[in-house]
Amino acid sequence: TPEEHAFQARIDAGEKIEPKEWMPEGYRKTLIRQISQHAHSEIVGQLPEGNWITRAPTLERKAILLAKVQDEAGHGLYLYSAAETLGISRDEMTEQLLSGKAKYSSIFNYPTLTWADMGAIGWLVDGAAIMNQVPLQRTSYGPYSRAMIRICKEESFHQRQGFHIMMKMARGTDAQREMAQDALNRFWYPSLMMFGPSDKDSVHSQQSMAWKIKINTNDELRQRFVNETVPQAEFLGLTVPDPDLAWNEEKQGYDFTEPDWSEFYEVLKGNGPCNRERLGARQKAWDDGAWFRDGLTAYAEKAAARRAAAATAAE
Amino acid sequence: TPEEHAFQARIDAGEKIEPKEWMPEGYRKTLIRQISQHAHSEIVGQLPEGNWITRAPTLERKAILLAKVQDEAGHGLYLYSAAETLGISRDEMTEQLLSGKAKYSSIFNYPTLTWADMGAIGWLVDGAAIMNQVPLQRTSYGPYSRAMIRICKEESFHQRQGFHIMMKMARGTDAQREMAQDALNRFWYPSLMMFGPSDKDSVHSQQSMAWKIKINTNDELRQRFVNETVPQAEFLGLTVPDPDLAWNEEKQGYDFTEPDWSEFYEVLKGNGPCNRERLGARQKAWDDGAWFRDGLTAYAEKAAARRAAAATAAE
Amino acid sequence: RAPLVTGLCRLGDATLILGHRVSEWCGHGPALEEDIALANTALDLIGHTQMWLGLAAQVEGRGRSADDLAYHRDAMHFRNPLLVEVPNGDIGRTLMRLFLFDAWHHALLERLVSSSATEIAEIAAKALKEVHYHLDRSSDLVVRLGDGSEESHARMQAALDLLWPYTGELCFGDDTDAALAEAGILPEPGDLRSAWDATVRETLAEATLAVPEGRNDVQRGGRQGRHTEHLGYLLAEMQFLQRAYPGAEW
Amino acid sequence: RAPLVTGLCRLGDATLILGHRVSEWCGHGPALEEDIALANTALDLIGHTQMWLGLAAQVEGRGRSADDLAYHRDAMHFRNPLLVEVPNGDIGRTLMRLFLFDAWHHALLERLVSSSATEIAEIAAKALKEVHYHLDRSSDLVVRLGDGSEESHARMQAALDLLWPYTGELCFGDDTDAALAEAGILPEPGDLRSAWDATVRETLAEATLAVPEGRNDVQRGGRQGRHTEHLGYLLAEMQFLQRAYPGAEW
Repeated sequence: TPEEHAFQARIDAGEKIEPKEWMPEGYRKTLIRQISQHAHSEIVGQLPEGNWITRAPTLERKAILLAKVQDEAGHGLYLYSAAETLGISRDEMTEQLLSGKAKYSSIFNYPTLTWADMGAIGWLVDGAAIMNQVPLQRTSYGPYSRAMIRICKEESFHQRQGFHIMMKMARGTDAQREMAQDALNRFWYPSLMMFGPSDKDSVHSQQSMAWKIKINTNDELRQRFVNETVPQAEFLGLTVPDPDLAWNEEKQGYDFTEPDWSEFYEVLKGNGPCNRERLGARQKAWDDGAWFRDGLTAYAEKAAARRAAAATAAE
Repeated sequence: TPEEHAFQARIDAGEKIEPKEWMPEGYRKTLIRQISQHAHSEIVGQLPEGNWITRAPTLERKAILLAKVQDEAGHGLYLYSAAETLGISRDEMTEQLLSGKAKYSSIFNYPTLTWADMGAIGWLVDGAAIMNQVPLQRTSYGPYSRAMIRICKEESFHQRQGFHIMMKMARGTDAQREMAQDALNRFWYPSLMMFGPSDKDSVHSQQSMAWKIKINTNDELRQRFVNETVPQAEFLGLTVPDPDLAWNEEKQGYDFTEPDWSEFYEVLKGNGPCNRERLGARQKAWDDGAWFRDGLTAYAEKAAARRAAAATAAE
Repeated sequence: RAPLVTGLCRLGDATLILGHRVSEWCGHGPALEEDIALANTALDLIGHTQMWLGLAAQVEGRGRSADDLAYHRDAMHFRNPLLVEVPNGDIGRTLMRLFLFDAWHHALLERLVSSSATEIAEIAAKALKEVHYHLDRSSDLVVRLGDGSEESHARMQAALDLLWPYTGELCFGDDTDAALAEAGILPEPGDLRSAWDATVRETLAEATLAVPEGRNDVQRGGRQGRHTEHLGYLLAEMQFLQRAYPGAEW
Repeated sequence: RAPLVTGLCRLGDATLILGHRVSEWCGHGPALEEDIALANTALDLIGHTQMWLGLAAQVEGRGRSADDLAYHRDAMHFRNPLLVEVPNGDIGRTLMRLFLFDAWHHALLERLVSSSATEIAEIAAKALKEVHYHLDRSSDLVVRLGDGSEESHARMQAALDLLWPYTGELCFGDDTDAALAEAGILPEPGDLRSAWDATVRETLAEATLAVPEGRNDVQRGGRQGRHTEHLGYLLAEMQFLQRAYPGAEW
């Protein structure tokens, strides 16, 4: 249609699309799916790290971790707000998360088992997230792009903190080094999975790239992540758990083993180590919080009625 | 009445009263109150020690403590059974406990704060309990007397184990010695309270002694306890928290400071440190267990119906 | 010096244990805004802990750090009031506890800014701004939930009834307090009672909640090291890494 | 020798962690008889732990004791299957877990009594008598509650559904298992599957409970040291005193 052509032309020209403007239904739907999935990931992503807040080993580490988890809740809030501009409410999105209709990043279905995992999540998981998000600062949808700019700034801060934890562990006692290596072993492949299946198996990609909802292919980003991360692991003195990892002079990048995609699909199906715990925790928070939300609503209604009555009386 | 005289004569002659035999209503009621209170104390008494089972410092200590708490549940069972012979059901007694109508020993409203408390409870609390219970082996009511004989044997075993923990702590590291002294400080006066208010303030005593439901006065037993316990504390190198404690040559016993009876009555009123937790835990166990008990009953009924049907079919 | 160390530990332990309890909510709050606010409160309280226990360690002069005090003392040596170690319960109890604590915390810090000890006055000045916001927020929520739905009212009243016996300890002084008050370093706890009372009664009235009738000083001892059975479990969790890996750096 | 130490730790860690979970019920059971029976089960399991970890320590030959292994290893070095570390849940889940474990435990011990290692055979002989009773008891309760009231049936089915994905690990072997089986010391886990399956299916049928349809080997890794998030909390509690007071005797 002519509208669609005009829309695509604006995107091609690098213009930002804003909430009230016309957009194809597919664009809207794809964005809602993508932004809400990202928002849900921030929310569910609080849980694996939240698991260590009460056990953080120093007051400073506890404060840093608290601040980080708080930031994640904040990112969730920006992203839900961005999605809301597309005509879906936060409660609807929450229901989609809890019913399993909407997804969140599979990485959060893996457990955090030692303090080194706080390092690995910052270093690898936030690192992979940033790799995904940096290009999205240039995404075509205005509110999403602005949320991404804000989020990327904080994420790179988190990543540095994670790397710092990893460094302390990798250069600490034998037990700490063992934990650091174990964390890398457990988080390496799930981090590679964060970029999604290989381009050839990925749905939605073509159209999303045309709309600048997606900027790079999954495989491009994954390769970029490996290229950046491997030297960091070497710097830490840790071994990436991939015997076939090797520098490829020709492509100026590492050859590496693909993650086990059957595991990826199992986790997606709900059979990951912590799917039940994660969704269960969010469901419980939602259910237990019902009276709280209802109470605030009841108060707001009473207060409005009282104000109205006072206004009438004053007339 | 002549019946009452004959009854009293049997008691005076040292005969045991058995369940189906005639007894005055007051005798029955007083026994029910006393035995069920004792049973409840065994049940609630599992909680302060149960609090340290998961944190017992060695496998052997864990096993000993488990066995002890199991014994307490067993004592509760004997005692409920003895009370049931007097025409009250275990469920009725449980309801009286949960409604606050029936009491349990106030000592269990104090918290267990360190591992040394496992020693102090065995040494002091079980010690005081034995002091109360040994004479009750000669009580006039047969089932009660027999339960007491069985219980006393196990209790003195528990007391020795408690003393042994105390000895390990008192002769251990500085930190352990500090915990041991602190435990004695906290449990000394509550243990003295276990014998009940001074004779002059004690209700029911005269008649109970005539009926041989009570054998010694509260003050006699308390004095006996102090006389036995003070040398044990000295042996442990611990200080009884009573600056006025002194050997009285004339009475061949220690002069000691009475416990603060206002505290005793406060705890009895429900204002002890753990009253709410203790009754709350029992209430929760009872409520949460309802479906379990109902399920077993439903099965028993079905099984009986099936047996009946099979019997009919076989005819 | 020993009374001052105790006095500072009483402050730092209170914020540490309360911060721990609040942080247990991370990711489990009833609304996203609440998750953020609770994490923020916990963060502030841990920040205060670093300052109070840091100063305690410095005054003690035995080469210990704030972390040493937080992670290497057992329950017997903690000096927080019992109120802060009670389990969270539902979000209503959590918020009611925060309010009852904040009302005291605010009154205390308002006095501490003019402590004769300048380090204390400086810490108090930093903390007061945050705690002013804490009190604003918790009292506002107590009012809105107390005067909200039937259920929210009932839950807030139940929370208040349950916590009430622990509140008296906040304003209950002992010899250490008297010595520190004498020196103008910390206020006499009893002197905070009227301010606490005024804040609490005013807010509860607006919240349509009834002030419980029973004594409010029944449950105490934490400031002298006699705690509830809950603290040991809390510390076992909090201190695990420091205890399991002595000497490691993190 | 290393595989044998691992194999023995797998046994001892399983009974230790399950014993810990069961002991959490002390004083909180749904009926007095149940309190007694659960304490008794926990006691038996701790007894087995003393024997298995005692032997592991002896074989290891590094001067450690059973207590050292129980109290001074962190989660990563525990080798219990995940099934035993899952939180208790209600009494239905607790009993269902015991049953699913007992069915395996019994099949295992029946094989172990003829282990080529005499110490293992001796321990197994002692434990078998107790575990025979455990299985009798837990299967009986699963039947009675499964075929009891509507609610007890629903709860037992929910417990089974929740625990099912953890059961496959019990019979899932790795290289260590293969080496030990080769030497006739411990059976190949897979060889226990048919006995486990028979017991479980028969009992569940009698209990009118449906065998879940999904895979039962989804949740595993504990026997290789990859645990759930629950184990760390359990150990923080269990090991607190040993960690906080190193070198003390109790």
